[in-house]
Amino acid sequence: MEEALHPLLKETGIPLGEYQEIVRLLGREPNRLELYLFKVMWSEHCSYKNSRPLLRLLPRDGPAVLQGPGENAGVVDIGEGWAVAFKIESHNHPSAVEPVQGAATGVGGIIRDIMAMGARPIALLNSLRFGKLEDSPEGDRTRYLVRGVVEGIAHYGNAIGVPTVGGEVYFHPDYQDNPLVNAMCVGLLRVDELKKSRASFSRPVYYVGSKTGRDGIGGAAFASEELSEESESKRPSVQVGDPFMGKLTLEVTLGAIRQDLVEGVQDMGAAGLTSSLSEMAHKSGLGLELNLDWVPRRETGMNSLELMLSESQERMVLVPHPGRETRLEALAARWGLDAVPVATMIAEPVFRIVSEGQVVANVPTSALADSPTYVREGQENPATATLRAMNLSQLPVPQNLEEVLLQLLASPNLCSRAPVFERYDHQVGTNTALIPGKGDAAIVRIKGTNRAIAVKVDANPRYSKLAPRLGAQHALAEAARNVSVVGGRPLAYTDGLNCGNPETPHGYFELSETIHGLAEASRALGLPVVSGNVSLYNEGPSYRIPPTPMVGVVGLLENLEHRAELGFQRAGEFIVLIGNKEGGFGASEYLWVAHHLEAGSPPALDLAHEAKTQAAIRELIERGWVKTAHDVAEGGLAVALAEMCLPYRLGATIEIRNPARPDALLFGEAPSRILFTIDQAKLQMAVKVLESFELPHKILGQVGGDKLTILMPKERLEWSLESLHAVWERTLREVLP
Amino acid sequence: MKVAVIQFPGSNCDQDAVWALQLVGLEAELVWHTATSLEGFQGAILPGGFSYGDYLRAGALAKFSPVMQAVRRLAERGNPVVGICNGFQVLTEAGLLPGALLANHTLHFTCKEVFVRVERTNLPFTAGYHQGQVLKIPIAHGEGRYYADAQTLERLEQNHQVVFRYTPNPARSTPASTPRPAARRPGMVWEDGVGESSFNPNGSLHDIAGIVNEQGNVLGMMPHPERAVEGILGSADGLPLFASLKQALEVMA
Amino acid sequence: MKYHATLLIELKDGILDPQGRAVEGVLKGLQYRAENVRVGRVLEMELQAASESEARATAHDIGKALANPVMEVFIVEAVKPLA
Amino acid sequence: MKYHATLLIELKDGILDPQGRAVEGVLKGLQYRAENVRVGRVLEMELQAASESEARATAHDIGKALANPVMEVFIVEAVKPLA
Ligand SMILES: Nc1ncnc2c1ncn2[C@@H]1O[C@H](COP(=O)(O)OP(=O)(O)O)[C@@H](O)[C@H]1O
Ligand SMILES: [Mg+2]
Repeated sequence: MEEALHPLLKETGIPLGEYQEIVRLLGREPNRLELYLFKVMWSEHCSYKNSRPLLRLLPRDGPAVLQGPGENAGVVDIGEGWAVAFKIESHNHPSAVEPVQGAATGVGGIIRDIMAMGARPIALLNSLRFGKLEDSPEGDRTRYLVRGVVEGIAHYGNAIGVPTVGGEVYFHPDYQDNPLVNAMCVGLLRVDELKKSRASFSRPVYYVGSKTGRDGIGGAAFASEELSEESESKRPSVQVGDPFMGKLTLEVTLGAIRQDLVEGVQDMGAAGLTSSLSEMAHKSGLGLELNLDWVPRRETGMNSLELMLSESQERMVLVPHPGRETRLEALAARWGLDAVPVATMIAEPVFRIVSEGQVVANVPTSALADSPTYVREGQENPATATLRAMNLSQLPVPQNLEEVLLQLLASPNLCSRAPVFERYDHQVGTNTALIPGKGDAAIVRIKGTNRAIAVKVDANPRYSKLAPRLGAQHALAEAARNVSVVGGRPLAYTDGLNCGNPETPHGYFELSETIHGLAEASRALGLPVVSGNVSLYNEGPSYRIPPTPMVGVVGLLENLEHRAELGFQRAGEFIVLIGNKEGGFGASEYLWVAHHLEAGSPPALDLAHEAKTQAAIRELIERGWVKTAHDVAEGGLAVALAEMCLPYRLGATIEIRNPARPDALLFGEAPSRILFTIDQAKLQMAVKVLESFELPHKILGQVGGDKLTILMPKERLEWSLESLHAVWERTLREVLP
Repeated sequence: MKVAVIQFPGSNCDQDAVWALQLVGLEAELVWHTATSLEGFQGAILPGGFSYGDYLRAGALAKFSPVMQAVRRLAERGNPVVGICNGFQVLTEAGLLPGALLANHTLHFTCKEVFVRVERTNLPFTAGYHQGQVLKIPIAHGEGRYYADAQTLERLEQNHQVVFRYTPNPARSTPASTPRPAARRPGMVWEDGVGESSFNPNGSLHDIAGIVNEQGNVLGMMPHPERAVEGILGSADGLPLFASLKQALEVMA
Repeated sequence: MKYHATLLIELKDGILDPQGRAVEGVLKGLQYRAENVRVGRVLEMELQAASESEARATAHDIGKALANPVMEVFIVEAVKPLA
Repeated sequence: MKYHATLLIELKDGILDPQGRAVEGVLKGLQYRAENVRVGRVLEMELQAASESEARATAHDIGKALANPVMEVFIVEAVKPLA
């Protein structure tokens, strides 16, 4: 018996303990197909078996939340009968194997999650991590990946007609062997059109969209494995995205919802038919009988296993209201799509698969849904603790501070992102009121109202690498700060948690710390999580990525008139800093660029102070006084000022009279710092507002001229805007000409 | 007065065109690509997007849609027809406008603000502009390099069929930038300022961004005027195009 | 009968082919002595026809429909009966 | 000697070809009985080589360098000496 089992366990990679649990749940031995159903449904990607207990720590309730984690996407009320659905999703491993299609199908997948809620996608963002960019074989590989991933995102998003309004991209050697590609989508819906993955008894379940081929077979399981030599041989299963088909599927799905033809909607994502149908049945408290003979296929000779595991893209599950089946079929036919009933909802709570008149699988839906969970012992990597403890007070002050700013602006992590976002259609839909490069967050207006949403995704790998818990807090604080500085009130967030192998003590420690940190920041900032994604096993024999919690915050502007962008707009305005002038060196971009060190502790973060800082800048914007605001992030004050000069090529003169080290003043990093500009007439009133919030602040200088000039106790630093722009623009332009 | 906005499978700027038309007070209606008649419509817009995924070649498959016969008849009757971006590509593929749109010389999709000069104002689309006016309008395309053979180009220039031409950003004519040669060679591109690519974003011959047919009632353009109709979108320079269209339709009615 | 047809659609001579140039650049970087590289499209398809000459005629019509005469030419590269 | 080489780069069997499917849909709409339409790339180039077999070997190497092994296969369609 044990002998006979062995090959199947080996083939599926299911641990013996889990196998025994499956036998217990079924009351018998599973057949091969059934075992595979368990394999995909109990993979980390589908079951969150290592992260679920930790994720429960995250606050998920808030006054605006209409739908928290658990459905295809979270939904938040934005007033006047409107709501937004949003979620982030990873596609790291497919993008490492085939960057163009991996990224493209990542975008397609998150779009389908959003439309499954009944929402029309209105904005895409992405969060990308790559390795080294230097001239070297590694650099060549990075450039290949960057070009492919950007092309894939552009290919899908541009063609399907959803604007890519923002994102972020970081380069860090620890991502060399394991790039990260996460995509976020925001959709707009009427509150009363919110859909769920539900179906009632005896309803036919329709399959709509592309035909099924042998695409991405085993993808969900693949995504939960470490990359290895073996994944090379899995290459033939690469999924190809078809944005044209995606667009047709989108119109049919949303059309069916608008015309009230359907009671339930579900996308087919990872683990295709298996997860979409079994999860829908389980959530509905019913069972489902699937007849494989009815599944539209692209290739001949596909067996039951291949059909069940296929991850062919652009497929949806729609459940029509009684009597509206033919209208649904007609709608799909108009757009030239297959729409066929493939399953029926049954009372017995089982997932039953029939092929050629035979029952080929029959499994309780609860067994598939309720995977075992694991709580493990984590332990910090001692090397990280050593690095964090490094004393940085003896760093030499660089001779040429003007040169350091140029080096920072040329750094891959701080240089212009225009070469990336120019390849994305960021305006289709004519709602993008703040396009990439113009603000710390994107603004997308809601036609027919004065409202708009602001959205940004953020995560700092250095902070998280050196202090996972604090780093996660920073990620949420910074994403929310970016939303606040454009005038948006943060409502909720989605998180893409990319970490190492949870089965190792270091990997589990980082995952656990990251989630604890997020939970703390959530509570302190009053921000619930409404959706998210977990991508684990981003680790190999010789590497582990820094824990990377990509946090996507959505905020609301009740009056679109009152918004701010980051570029200086009017000469003569005063420049005010909220927060302290001096920053720290720990985990800073400056430390890396000027001293080639990655060490120390990320700056301390007082979350209550952070909340006040954000409230203050929002108040100044909402009163209509402030039209230019920018948070001071990586690279410190000098980089933030330079960034403000560049959009409209308007300079500034700044005075920093402070006895601290000049490099700490110019390039040190600290949270809760915001620069804004204001007209002289409003200056005193603004100062009063800041005093009422009891926030440190300082008038630093004035906007004007075609130079950035910083006067310090001992130095007079000056840069022409041309020289700043030239270095800032060049680095990524060389990668994406 | 009703304008048809043609919806091909894969069109994605159709709603944006409707929005822009409605902003100037025109009635707009989506017309599915299988329609065989445009009865009751005074004008038509072929919107941007990726008709048929832009597979094979942008616009190559959409030209076979039944509605194109109706668009042709509308154009032959002298009614205004505008193709924006993908719509321009479809119009050239269908032979309603001369020339063709090839892959950008950069070989990639580009979305950004560009500047175009209005070369002709006695048209139903441009009466609201003044000659030589420079407009700030976004582009978003991967296949926008206008190409035609030498005779066609010469005829276009002689007949004043070039309506919009890419031009440098007037605000950036810093002393540092070199003066441009007066004589233009077809297909030539110039560097515009520090670290920026040329003002011609795709390598179009004669810097062509938009043309009309000989009769002056069929316009094709790569930039998106419907994305420049409100201050919050960064520019309202496209609005006069729709307002001109409205006026022309009122005169025709 | 079923026939397999191969159609090539290529840019006319003299029309700038940036993709061809980019490929040529890559090949030169790899030390290949390749020149005048041109990139076009190939379409493979199965055609139902009574005879090889009918299949060839159909392939020709399809090439005519799909190529843009302003800048492209097409060639019916091969038409073969399918086993 | 100079040789003219034609290389076809096509998607592997079983890999979804969205272009081919869209073209097939349109051809069907035009009443052509075309099936299994696949769209690939064709590369034409001139190669410097001592012999035809050397040119063919070079074309083969180039195909290997340019095709994406994850999704594509290549065929050296023709190698002919240039007049
Ligand atoms: N991968 C990307 N996709 C789209 N937009 C991006 C991407 N990366 C950066 N951006 C945009 O570029 C601008 C600058 O990005 P970044 O330097 O990451 O901002 P910040 O310093 O506020 O985190 C923002 O508008 C951002 O949304
Ligand atoms: Mg930021």
